[in-house]
Amino acid sequence: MDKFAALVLVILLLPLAGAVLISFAGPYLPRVAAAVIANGTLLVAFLMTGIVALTGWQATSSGQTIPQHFAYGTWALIPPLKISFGLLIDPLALTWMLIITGVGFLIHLYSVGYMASDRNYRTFFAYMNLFVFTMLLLVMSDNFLWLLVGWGGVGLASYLLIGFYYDRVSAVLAARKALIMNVIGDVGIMIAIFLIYAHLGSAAYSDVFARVASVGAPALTAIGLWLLLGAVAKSAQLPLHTWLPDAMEGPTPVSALIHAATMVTAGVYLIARCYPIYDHAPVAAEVVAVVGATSALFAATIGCVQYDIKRVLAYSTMSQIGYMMFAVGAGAYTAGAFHFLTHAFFKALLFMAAGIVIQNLGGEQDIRKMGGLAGKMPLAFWTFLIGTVAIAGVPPFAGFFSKDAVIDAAIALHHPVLGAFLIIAAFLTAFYMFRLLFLTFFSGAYRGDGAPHDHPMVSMNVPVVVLAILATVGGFLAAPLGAALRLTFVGALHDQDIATINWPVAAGAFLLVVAGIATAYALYQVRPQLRESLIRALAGPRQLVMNAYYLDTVYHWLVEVPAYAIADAAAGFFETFIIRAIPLAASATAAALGGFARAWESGQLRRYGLTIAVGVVLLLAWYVITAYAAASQGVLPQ
Amino acid sequence: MPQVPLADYLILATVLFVIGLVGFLVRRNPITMLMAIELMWNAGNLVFAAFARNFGDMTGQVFVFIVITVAAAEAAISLAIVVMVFRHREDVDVDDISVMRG
Amino acid sequence: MIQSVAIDWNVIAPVVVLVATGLLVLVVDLLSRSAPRQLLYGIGIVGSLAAFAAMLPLRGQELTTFGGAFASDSFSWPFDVLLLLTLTISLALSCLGKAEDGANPGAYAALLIFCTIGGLILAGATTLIGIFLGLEELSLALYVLAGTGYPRRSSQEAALKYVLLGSLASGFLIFGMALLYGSAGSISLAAMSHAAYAGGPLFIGGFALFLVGVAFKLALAPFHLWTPDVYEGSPLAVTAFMAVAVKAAMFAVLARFAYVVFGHDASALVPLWILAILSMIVGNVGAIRQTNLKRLLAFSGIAQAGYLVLALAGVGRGGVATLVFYLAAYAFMNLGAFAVIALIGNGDELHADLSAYRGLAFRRPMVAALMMLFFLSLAGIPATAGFIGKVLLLGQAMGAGPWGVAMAVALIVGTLVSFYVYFQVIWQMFAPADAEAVASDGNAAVSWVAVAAGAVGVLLLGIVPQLLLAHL
Amino acid sequence: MLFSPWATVAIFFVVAVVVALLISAVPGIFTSKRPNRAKSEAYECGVPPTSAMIGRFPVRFYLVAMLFVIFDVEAASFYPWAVRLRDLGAFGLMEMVTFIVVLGVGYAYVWKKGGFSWR
Repeated sequence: MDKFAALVLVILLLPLAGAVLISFAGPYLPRVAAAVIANGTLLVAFLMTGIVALTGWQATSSGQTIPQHFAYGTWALIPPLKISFGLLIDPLALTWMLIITGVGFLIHLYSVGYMASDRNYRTFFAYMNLFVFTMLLLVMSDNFLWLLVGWGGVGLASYLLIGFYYDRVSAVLAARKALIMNVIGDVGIMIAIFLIYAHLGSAAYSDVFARVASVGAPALTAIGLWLLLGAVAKSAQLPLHTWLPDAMEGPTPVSALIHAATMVTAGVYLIARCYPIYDHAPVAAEVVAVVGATSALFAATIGCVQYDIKRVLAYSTMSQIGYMMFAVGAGAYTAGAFHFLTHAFFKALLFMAAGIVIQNLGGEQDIRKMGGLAGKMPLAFWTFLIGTVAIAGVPPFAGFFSKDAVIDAAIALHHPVLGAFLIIAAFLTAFYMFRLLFLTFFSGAYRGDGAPHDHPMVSMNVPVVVLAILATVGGFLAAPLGAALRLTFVGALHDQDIATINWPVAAGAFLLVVAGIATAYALYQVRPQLRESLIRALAGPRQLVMNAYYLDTVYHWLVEVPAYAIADAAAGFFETFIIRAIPLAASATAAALGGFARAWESGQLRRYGLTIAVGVVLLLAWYVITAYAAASQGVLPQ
Repeated sequence: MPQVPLADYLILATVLFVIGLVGFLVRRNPITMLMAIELMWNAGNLVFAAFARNFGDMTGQVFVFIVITVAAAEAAISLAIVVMVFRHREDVDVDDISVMRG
Repeated sequence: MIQSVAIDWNVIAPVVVLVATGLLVLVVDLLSRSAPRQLLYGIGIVGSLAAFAAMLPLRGQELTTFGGAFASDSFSWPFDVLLLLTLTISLALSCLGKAEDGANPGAYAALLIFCTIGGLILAGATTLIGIFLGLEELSLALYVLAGTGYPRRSSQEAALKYVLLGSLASGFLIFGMALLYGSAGSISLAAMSHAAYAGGPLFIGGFALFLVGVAFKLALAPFHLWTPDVYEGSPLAVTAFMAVAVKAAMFAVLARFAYVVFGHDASALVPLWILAILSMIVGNVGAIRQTNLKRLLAFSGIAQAGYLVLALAGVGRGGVATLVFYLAAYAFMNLGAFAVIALIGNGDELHADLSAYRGLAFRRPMVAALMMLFFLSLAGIPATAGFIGKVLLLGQAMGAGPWGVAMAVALIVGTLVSFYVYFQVIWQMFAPADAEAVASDGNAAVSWVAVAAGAVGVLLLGIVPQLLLAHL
Repeated sequence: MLFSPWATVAIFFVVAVVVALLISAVPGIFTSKRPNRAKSEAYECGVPPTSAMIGRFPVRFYLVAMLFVIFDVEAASFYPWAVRLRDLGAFGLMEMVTFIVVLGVGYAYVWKKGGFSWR
């Protein structure tokens, strides 16, 4: 194993080592040690990832090629299935790795302060490190099987962390919901892998993508759609998105890391990674684009009427991931990855700033009980403002460039309807984000009960400031990122350049953004009466949107109720006559056989001998009878 | 001297073998059972010897020699175990040896 | 007329080392008035490791000696390693305070070593004489060892049953070998393959009786009846040895026989497949209501022997790899489980009773976790060696025609039944403890080493099977 | 068909088993069983028996017999070796020395452990 391969492996294993160390040595360590281990492993992993990325960058810009693929040998060879373990460190994986380790480190740092008074402090860091490990495995793997391991692993970590406050019923229910939805997706991926293996004979990316052209479009479409099921569940896209708002029951750093910056973008990564499949399966790709754009618009409308600060951010996450999904579905893979990058900056920033607000208000999350906090929490306000303008798409902040790249792609690739969805969603995004900003930090005096207080904590403030800077300047990473990703998306049919801006489109979108901001300003700052009358006039539709289009209710009636009805019927009939009868019969049979086996085992030596003798006679009889049978067919040997 | 046909040896050996087996099954004294087992082993020896003579090959006889040696060791060990087991018992009946069952 | 017998000492070096070790143990026991038994067993362990060292240069080589009667090849090598591993762990477990050795440690250790020598001879034997000698050396020593717990009545009984039934089975074996010799005109397995090709009553009858002898030692139903009684009665360390070493050695014989003699046509092996299916049923079902762990593991061993036969279904190199892999997995999980029994009671036989495990998870969480690991592996739960082994076995059987499929089905059904058995043990460990629970505070380092070896083996083979598979 | 080797072998086995069973059973069938008290008593040279017939094993005799059997049969290995000693040469000598050493250690062990003492 050369130096580079070892380095890459260490990046992957460091967070795991941290998790294991905290888990097993945790009880014997001081609390601070857990934090140091968790943060230390991530910081080192990030720095090493940076080294890898820079080395790759230098080598590439000086015209050399460096290895991207590292094989570590065969994990299992169960003929004909061969599972090797290897890592694929290409620019696409590196983009994700940098965010996972970098933003992950900042959020770990933030957690040191945010979780300071939690009694399960060490557990929290162990889970967080476990998450980082599984997420890294997901993006670094060089084949679908290890991707699936990571995919399941992040689901597990997410489940553990959403239910972190396990004494709250709502948290446990939310965790369960997330797990169930994610497992639906896992099954989709599994089926996709089975299909891939059946049609392409391997699970390694290199083999699969090389052979894609030899497989018919129908098979590829099926594979693409099953993969999409996994992506939709993991990335909270329509129609499997309902777990994400509930997942906000988890601690805020968890929301920032898992449910904003990294895990929920795994679906985007998956589809970008499988670009050869989608390029050859236009139908599946089109479905991805439709799902993405629809989710973007759908979530944006819901975001306009929510009152829980984290739920608004959750819906905005879903909406933004909708943009990315659309981009990768339309074929503009680089634009999708670019939006992932900037989104990780500003959405993590927003969550962490919101976390400061929530903590300073003693856990209050309802924006109706906030207001006028701008002066009381200046740092939270300013950083939240930066995040807001970034996500809204105000130049020159990060979101402007990436969102523009996606909308440009929609137009360039002739998706008029979906493009319109995205543009409307952009307007709504500006509106609801500024609504959130105004309601939280302005709109008159503070409306809450307890007095707001500002506890500045260095470990929380530093990451927020760093992310604020990144959210400000992140848009200028377009050129290097585009150049790097060109190495991954070799031969992609529709990939778009992200560095050039289509100025008329950008200007139009910007106008809409301004309009959105203005509307929010009008309704929430200047004319609250207008808002009241608007609410009265649109009470019906508002109710619909506030309840997230009653999708949870629909699922309740469509899935839960029939399921329970079937279960009840089963309990009535099957349970009595079949389910209970089968084990009874089985146990009776087993007991009878067991009784026989035990009776046989009489302890009487001579009976044992007799059994042997009978066995011998039967054995000989078998041979004689089969020999005669063979002889009567004239194939007697000899 | 007329040669005894191979088949006769085999029949004799088989008869000895089955007598040994039946003896093992019907006797309850472990010593007698051991004797029955010796009979079975020696039936095998007889077959070896008969074939060795038939083939004019020494290996069969060597095998017999080795079996006899092993049989001696086996007999000694069996006797020792039987003695150990029945040291503190009134009678010698294997049917009474069944603490463990089931 | 007498050809000079050329002996390649390298080939038999491991055997020679073990013989010397056995004699050394006896001599040390003789000369010192009161040598602590740990010293004698320590000598045995060192000798076992030395024998392993002597085997290292043989790895990957195909050598024979004694005019081709004894081989050290890539086939026998892994079986030899397993045998030495088992010897080492059994000797280690015998060091425990309450371990039984018949108050005669020198003879006890020597007999264990001689048993292992018998196993090594079996693994390398290419003629009937080698098989017979190895088998008898293994068995004769084991008959005595089974009785070394003789103050206990059950140990006496175990020895008596084992020696009488074992000799009876040997009688069949000898008669079968005689007929095989008659059919082939030679005692070498290679010559036998011609006889097998020709078929014929002599060969088939001989093979049937030979199979009886082998199946008896392997505890394949219906020749298994001695197993639970003997396992229960023998001292703990001996039971552990018996469970693993005898299976390893006998499967080496059976596999070599199957490959050399039936390499071209395995149709004569059909009764073996039937015995395997029967064993899986009897073993798993018989274990259901056992309350003694040694007895339970005996029934489990019967079922596992049935599983192992699957590896021989279908002909090909993959079969031996599968066989060795599952045997290694079996060795690790069984030795681990026996080591846990020895650990908590310091070698005391009382702790083979299931009631000693009630509430263990609360009293000794680490020990209970490891015991659970071994039983999960026996049940074949993923991430353990038992799972990968079963997957390999299924793969082997599925490609072996209708009988292979039948065996695969039996394996799956048997595994399902065994879940009940194994999870009952796990359940016991988590049940609230009785007030009069047997003290389970044994903590000897040597048993921890054995437990750890088992646990590491089970996990490594379960998570990174290629570590072993790559070398098979 | 009837005279295929398999038929021969089947007949062969049947004959063997039947003959064996007959031989085993004949004494049981043809003996006259008229037990009386005097017959079932232990024979103590006409003197009425003083204790139960089935008593302790004379363990010592077995012990000696076992040791005799072992060493007797091992000694039998000397004969073929002695016949061929000249051909075997130094190798044969070494082999026998090894054999005797192994036996000797066992012998010494039995001696030391009191196997030969007439307890």
